[in-house]
Amino acid sequence: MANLVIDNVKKRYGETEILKGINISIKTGEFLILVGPSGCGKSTLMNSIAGLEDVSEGRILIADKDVTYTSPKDRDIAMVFQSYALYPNMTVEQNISFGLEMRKVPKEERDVEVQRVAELLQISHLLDRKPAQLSGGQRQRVAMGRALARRPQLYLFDEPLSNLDAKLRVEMRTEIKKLHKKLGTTIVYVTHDQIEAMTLADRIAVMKDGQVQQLGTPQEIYDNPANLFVAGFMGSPAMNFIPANVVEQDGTPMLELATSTTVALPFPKPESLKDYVGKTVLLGLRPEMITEPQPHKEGQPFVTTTDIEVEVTEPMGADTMILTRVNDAEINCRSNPMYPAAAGSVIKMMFDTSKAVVFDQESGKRLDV
Amino acid sequence: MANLVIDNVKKRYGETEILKGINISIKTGEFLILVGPSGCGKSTLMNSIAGLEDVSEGRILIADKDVTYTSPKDRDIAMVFQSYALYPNMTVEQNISFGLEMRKVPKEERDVEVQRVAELLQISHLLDRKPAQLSGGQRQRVAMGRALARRPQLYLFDEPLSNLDAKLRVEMRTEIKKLHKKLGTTIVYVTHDQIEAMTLADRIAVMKDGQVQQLGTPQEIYDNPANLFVAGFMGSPAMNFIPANVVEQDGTPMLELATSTTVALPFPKPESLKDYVGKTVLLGLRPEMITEPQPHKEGQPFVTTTDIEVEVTEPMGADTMILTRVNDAEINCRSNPMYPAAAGSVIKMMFDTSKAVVFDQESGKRLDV
Amino acid sequence: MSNKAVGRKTSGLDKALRVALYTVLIVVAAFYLMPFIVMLLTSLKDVEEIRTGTLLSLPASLNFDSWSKAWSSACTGGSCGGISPYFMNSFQIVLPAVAISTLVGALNGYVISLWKFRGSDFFFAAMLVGCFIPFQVILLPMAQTLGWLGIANTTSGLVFVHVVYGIAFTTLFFRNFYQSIPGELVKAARLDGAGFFTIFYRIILPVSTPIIVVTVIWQFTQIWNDFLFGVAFSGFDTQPVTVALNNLVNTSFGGKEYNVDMAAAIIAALPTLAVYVFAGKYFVRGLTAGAVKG
Amino acid sequence: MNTKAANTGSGPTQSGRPARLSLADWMPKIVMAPTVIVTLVCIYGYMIWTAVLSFTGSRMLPSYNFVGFDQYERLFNNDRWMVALSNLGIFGGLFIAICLFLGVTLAIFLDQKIRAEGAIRTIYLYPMAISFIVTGTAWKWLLNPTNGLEKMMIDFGFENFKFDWLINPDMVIYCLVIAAVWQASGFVMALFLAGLRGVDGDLIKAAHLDGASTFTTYRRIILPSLKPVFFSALVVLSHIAIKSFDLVAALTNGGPGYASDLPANFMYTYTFTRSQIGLGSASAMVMLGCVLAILVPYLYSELRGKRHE
Amino acid sequence: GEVEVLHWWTSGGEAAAINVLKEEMVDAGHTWKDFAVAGGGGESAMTVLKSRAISGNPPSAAQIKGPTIQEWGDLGFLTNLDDVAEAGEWDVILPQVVSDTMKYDGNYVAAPVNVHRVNWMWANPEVFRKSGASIPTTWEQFIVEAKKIKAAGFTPLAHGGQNWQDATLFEAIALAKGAKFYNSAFIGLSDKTLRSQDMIDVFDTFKQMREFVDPGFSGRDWNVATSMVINGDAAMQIMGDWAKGEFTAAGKKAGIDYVCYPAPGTSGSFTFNIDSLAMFKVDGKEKQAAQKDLARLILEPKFQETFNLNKGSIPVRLNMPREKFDTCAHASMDAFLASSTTGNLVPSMAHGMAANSMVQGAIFDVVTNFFNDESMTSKEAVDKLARAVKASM
Ligand SMILES: Nc1ncnc2c1ncn2[C@@H]1O[C@H](COP(=O)(O)OP(=O)(O)OP(=O)(O)O)[C@@H](O)[C@H]1O
Ligand SMILES: Nc1ncnc2c1ncn2[C@@H]1O[C@H](COP(=O)(O)OP(=O)(O)OP(=O)(O)O)[C@@H](O)[C@H]1O
Ligand SMILES: [Mg+2]
Ligand SMILES: [Mg+2]
Repeated sequence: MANLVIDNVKKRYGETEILKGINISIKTGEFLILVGPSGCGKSTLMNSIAGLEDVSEGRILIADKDVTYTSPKDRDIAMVFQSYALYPNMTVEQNISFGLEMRKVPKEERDVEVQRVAELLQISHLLDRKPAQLSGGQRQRVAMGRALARRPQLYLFDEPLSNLDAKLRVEMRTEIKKLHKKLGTTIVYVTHDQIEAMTLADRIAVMKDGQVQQLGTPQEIYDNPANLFVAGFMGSPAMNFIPANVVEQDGTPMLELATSTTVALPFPKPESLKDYVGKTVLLGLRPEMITEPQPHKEGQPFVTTTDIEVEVTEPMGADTMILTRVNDAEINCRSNPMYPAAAGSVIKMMFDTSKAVVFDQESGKRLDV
Repeated sequence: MANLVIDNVKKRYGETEILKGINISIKTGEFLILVGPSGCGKSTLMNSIAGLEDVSEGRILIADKDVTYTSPKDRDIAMVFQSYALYPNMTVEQNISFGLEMRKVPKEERDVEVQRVAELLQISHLLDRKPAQLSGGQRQRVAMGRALARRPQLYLFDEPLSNLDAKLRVEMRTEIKKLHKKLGTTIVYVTHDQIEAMTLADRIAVMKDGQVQQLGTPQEIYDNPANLFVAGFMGSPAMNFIPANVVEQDGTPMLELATSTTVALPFPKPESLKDYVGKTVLLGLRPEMITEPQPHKEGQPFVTTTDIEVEVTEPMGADTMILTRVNDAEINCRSNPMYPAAAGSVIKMMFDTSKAVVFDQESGKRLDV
Repeated sequence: MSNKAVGRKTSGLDKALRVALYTVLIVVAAFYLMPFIVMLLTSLKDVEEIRTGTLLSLPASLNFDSWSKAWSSACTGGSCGGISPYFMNSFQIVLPAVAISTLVGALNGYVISLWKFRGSDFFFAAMLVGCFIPFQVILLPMAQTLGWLGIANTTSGLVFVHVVYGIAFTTLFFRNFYQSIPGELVKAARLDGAGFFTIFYRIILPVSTPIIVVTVIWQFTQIWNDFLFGVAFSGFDTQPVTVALNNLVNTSFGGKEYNVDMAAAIIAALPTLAVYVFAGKYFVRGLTAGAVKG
Repeated sequence: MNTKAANTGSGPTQSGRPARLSLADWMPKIVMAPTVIVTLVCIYGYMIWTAVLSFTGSRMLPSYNFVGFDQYERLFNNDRWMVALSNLGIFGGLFIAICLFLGVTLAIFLDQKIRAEGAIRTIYLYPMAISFIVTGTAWKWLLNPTNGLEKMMIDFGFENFKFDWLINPDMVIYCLVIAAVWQASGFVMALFLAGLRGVDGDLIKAAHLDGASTFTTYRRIILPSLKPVFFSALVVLSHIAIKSFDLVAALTNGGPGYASDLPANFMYTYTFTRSQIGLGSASAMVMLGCVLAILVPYLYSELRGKRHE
Repeated sequence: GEVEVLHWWTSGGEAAAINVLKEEMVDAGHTWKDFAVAGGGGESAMTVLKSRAISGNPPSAAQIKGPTIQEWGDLGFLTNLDDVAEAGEWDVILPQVVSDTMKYDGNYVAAPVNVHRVNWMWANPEVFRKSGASIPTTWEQFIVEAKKIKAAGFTPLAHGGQNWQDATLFEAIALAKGAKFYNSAFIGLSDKTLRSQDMIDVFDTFKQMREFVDPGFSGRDWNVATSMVINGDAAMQIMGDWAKGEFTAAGKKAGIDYVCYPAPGTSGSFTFNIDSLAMFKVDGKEKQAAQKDLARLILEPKFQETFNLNKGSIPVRLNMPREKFDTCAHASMDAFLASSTTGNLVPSMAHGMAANSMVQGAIFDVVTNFFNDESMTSKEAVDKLARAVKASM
């Protein structure tokens, strides 16, 4: 267990700078989740932490020791590779116990450990197989098992559950959470699964193009995105961005919305809109804040009900997404599957702006901070 | 474009039977999604359809022609491999255009096609790279591009989006949907993403242990699972299974629930419970059917409000999951993030049994069909 | 992955192709075998038959006299022990030389492809140039070097020479094979705490069998059949079997005993042939299958 | 593009790194060290030594009376050398091309799940095992116009069959090619077979699905990924071509006349038989120069291209 | 002490001969290390010798002959045998030509083993009889007779297309022009002689021989050619007296099954080829003693007799008992004695006795190439020869 400091780390491949000065510091026992669009440099950062890639500039500190030039095996890190990197010549069992063997753990202890991990990952029946004889998800679990068998200072997980089915993924997620609770090991974890990010992380780092856009708790990131990119990236379905004119009503700046009718929406921090009266800003509103009218919200502040025209509906099991157009922007609304919303019909929807955010249209900068 | 008939296909590796007689038939232009737990045989089935693995028994028909013994290249299929299988010595561009070249598409057309696909997949800037220089998600998109560049009779996609970020995944999903609409090609698609499954599929086949458990439209599968397995497998978070005694109230069988208090829940098809009075059945109730009290549902049939004790809460952005114990089973409830629910407190929750299902505890068979 | 890949093909065309394939293979095999058949037949004939018969005529009777003569009683120069006494010499040279050069080559290849350091590629290129130095020019300086080292005309000296001029090839083979091993494997093992040699021994060597086979075939053959170094750097009691064979072939007692020559040649080749047959089993497929995704 | 980038890929060291390195970090270099030393001394040292000798009038044993470029002048005034050099061109080119072609073809054929693969493989490989000291005799017989193949074919009834390359100064070099191909192509086959067996099965599947025929799959997918194997084979073959000494000595001994002489034989003869070490060294240097002129650009392009490509 | 002897006497008669020496050495209480390297007229053996010398580990004795002894002497590798020579009165028992070759700087450094006569012609009388030809004594006659033989369906001249065999034939033809011409051409290397009309004639005659060999001659070993004579496939072979070993081994009797004549036009001349063992400087008293014993034993009459009987050559010692030798050997001995006084005793160019190896090689190249190149004229050949010889001096 150790803290981790990534100090202005840069990484170049030839001319191209892949990491452009990453600064992250994690406390001992913290669970950090890295998210970001494909190709933004997450795996590269993980590799740099592990010492598998040289960093071109900057320092990495683990447990307050500068390990920038320490060889990987002395960093005491366990990692799940995005590409698995299983030892093809070893059985599943050997793959899992190899790391322990290298750390001179006695045979009996290793066996116990392998059994434990294999059960946890539900691969006990595969212990004698070679990687080539496994399915994709099974391979991924072996990769996972290899890391979990060890007790390092730091775990690095690079999309460890991406090829598992939903059910298994939930189970694994729970196991990881338990493990983290029990051992308190510092963990850095890359995932594309929003739910994984939200439920596992102590803090989330949102990356883009080799830079950290925002670093904060899941709730901060979700409710208080630092900029347009973070706002749009986190949350699934994504936040709706509606270009809206700022109009002044009774001295308070409001946001004008044209659906079937035109309404002005109130905004919790109207003062931040002062300078924009008469101009257009981007209003960020998550789909779950545009729902069928909910009686218990009725009358709350910042809740506005208006008509919209349904363009498409998308049933998703627990909810149905309703697509519509507001201020010429396509937006997603989330409704109860039983709320009648035929494509083409005009229905009532409730806009809840209590958690809305606004951005400058050009710069993408958040206005209401 | 063609229909696809999988007729009692079996596949053995040595002693182990991996596919135990699969029967699926898909109409021309249909979009079939295969789901199932890791290692259940999805990839094996895909490989068999493509002709990359010999089937041990059974027949495969494409466009009404028996192709069981036809070589892969004559089946006119494009496939995205779960393991990508990119040609390492070719650039991204060459990887994508290779299939076209093989089909003797002239150079200019190929170039146009590669451009189109690359733009669609947002990899235009990577065309000159070799696979080794790509990130995981970029590789996956190239694998995807290789299939999309072609216009085969049948597309096979084996977890084509698993390594992409949520935003990109939504975009890709939309593109696939558009493509399917436009071309009307028959598609078989493996995914672990429930939303993908629900939104893309014309029909879903749920597999387990080399057998098809249920084949039906997404809504059928979601609302009307054929058995305990399907019910538990589809939906995320998973359906709650609550062992409940069947008691008779006013001549109607009801399901008894012990939370903080004990209540009896009504059931839409009480007649199916007749034989079970006095016994215990498994009540299946999706998390979104156990919510904070929603005024607009109040008074509807099959809606019951009762107290529960919150064990843990899990904020997930749009919703918060509340874990509690009912009839000694741990269950998930879904509530609005703003509904106050501190761990350890007792709160009111609303159980909506209008879509509940019941299963035999031993056999897992659905009772209410 | 299983390689049963492409289905049971039963179409006529496929069948025809298959027949053609076998035909080609067999015809080519016949071409390869021809000199051997000539040698074998000759070794079984007696001198008179060789003189009178044609190349491919069958021997009148199976006659293994020449074989036993070649093995144990043919004379070369002052000694008449056949080529058998020299077998041991050859083995004493070949076994250590093959083992050392293969091991060193494997390690070098491993470093050059998976543990690159500044200059390692350049050095590799420089080393390859070494493959093209004609062995004849190094005879004299090498003799001098061996003299300095005090191992001139000894078995160790010969082993040294063969190792020195073998590692360029062994390194080349291994390096080029290791190019296709996913680098992630090494990364994973380093994180698991394995050191340089452990990774080599536990991860890399087990997937190297095909190339080990090729390297051993090459080195074994080269060293076993080497004449130039063998004759120039051996002592009178460490001469390898090729020197004996050469003496035997160039020795005649009124009319060449071709049958004995041929028998000796075949006998001398038996260890190498044994290596081919034995090693052939390890031409296996897909040792790295399932290692990485992508 | 970006080939340089991949370069920095897996290496643990790079410039600008502080000096505190553990033993483990030095391991790769330590392991390479003996090879480096040996290469420097026994290849480059001797090469330089040879270069120095080529500027001396050394005769039976090395001496250091420098004579400038005299030896080179003599060399290029020597008919036999010119013949040997052009022979090397013909022989080397044909030999390498045919061996590569045969090796690849046979390896691919053998890779088709052939029933008696082991036996056939050994048959292709065995010529390597038998020393040319004796095989030379067998080949001499076979190629001999009076009692070899020609006679056999005539006996079979092909009255007009004529095959007298061995005694025809213009054709004898092709006899060398035949025998050399016979001897070395099996090893090239083995080299490729080992390479083929290392190719990821999924790639082949992907290619089949893309509509590639087996032939195209080999040509476009498998063989390109065997580039390193080509490289190995080429080096080995060039090496054999250059030092084809035994072959010439056993089969033709340079004859008829010196029509089938190769530089290796020339050099050996002059250095050892004729006690003209200076001239022999000069010829060795020219030989090396020719090879390097062809090889270095190839080496460069080959080594620049990097892993996984 | 022990002696290590590097030699290339590996064929039947030679091996048996060397065993005699070996036994005598063993009887004298020494150890014999036999380092035999066969092939190529000692090319490989010379390579080995150089490599061993340069590594500082030369053998005690090595088979070296002719001018090469001087080259090794120049390099200071050879030991002084004067005390043995004095005790054995070598100066007395050896003819001058022989003892000169064995000395470097006036000191004996090598012990001679035998003398070969190279200008022999071996013939199968049966073939001559069948084709109605008679044994030629001049090259003109040879051509006439050879044509008859060829017409009768035999190969007139058994020959192997190796450069030293070509040279053997060539020097025999040259010798027919007289010893003076021969010496001037191959020892004096006189440009004038090399370019003379006589030389052109020699080449002309030589070229004609091409017609009389069979098509399969290329690269053939000399003993294979000899067996053609033995078997009655061919009529004649021009080869040194070592060919006799082949006849003997095949159970043929001189004068009956085969006959030996001097090569046409050279009956009064003798082309010699002397084998000798040169002694190298070695460390250790015992080794040196053994080495001296070896030198002594080589010139003992007993060894000389046995060895030469086996090898087909004649002893280097004068006045040896000759009853055990056959008629060909007798003829050889007589010619040796006679020619040494007339100046017709000449060193063999083809066997490296006349010129150093470089010149010899240059001559070989021209001769062998001429023989195989149908388009080259004798004029061109002569010019080439003169230039090649000049370049190699
Ligand atoms: N070569 C083999 N030998 C033996 N068993 C194998 C082999 N290949 C695959 N299997 C087994 O077959 C089963 C089905 O594999 P398959 O790859 O089809 O699973 P899958 O449904 O695609 O799983 P995933 O979702 O994890 O990719 C797995 O249990 C796997 O372990
Ligand atoms: N060897 C290389 N040469 C050049 N560029 C490279 C190389 N390896 C990776 N890259 C680039 O570096 C960037 C970051 O790659 P990285 O693997 O870190 O992405 P990632 O964030 O993990 O993406 P993903 O979510 O798709 O796995 C990518 O744009 C990739 O194309
Ligand atoms: Mg990544
Ligand atoms: Mg799969």
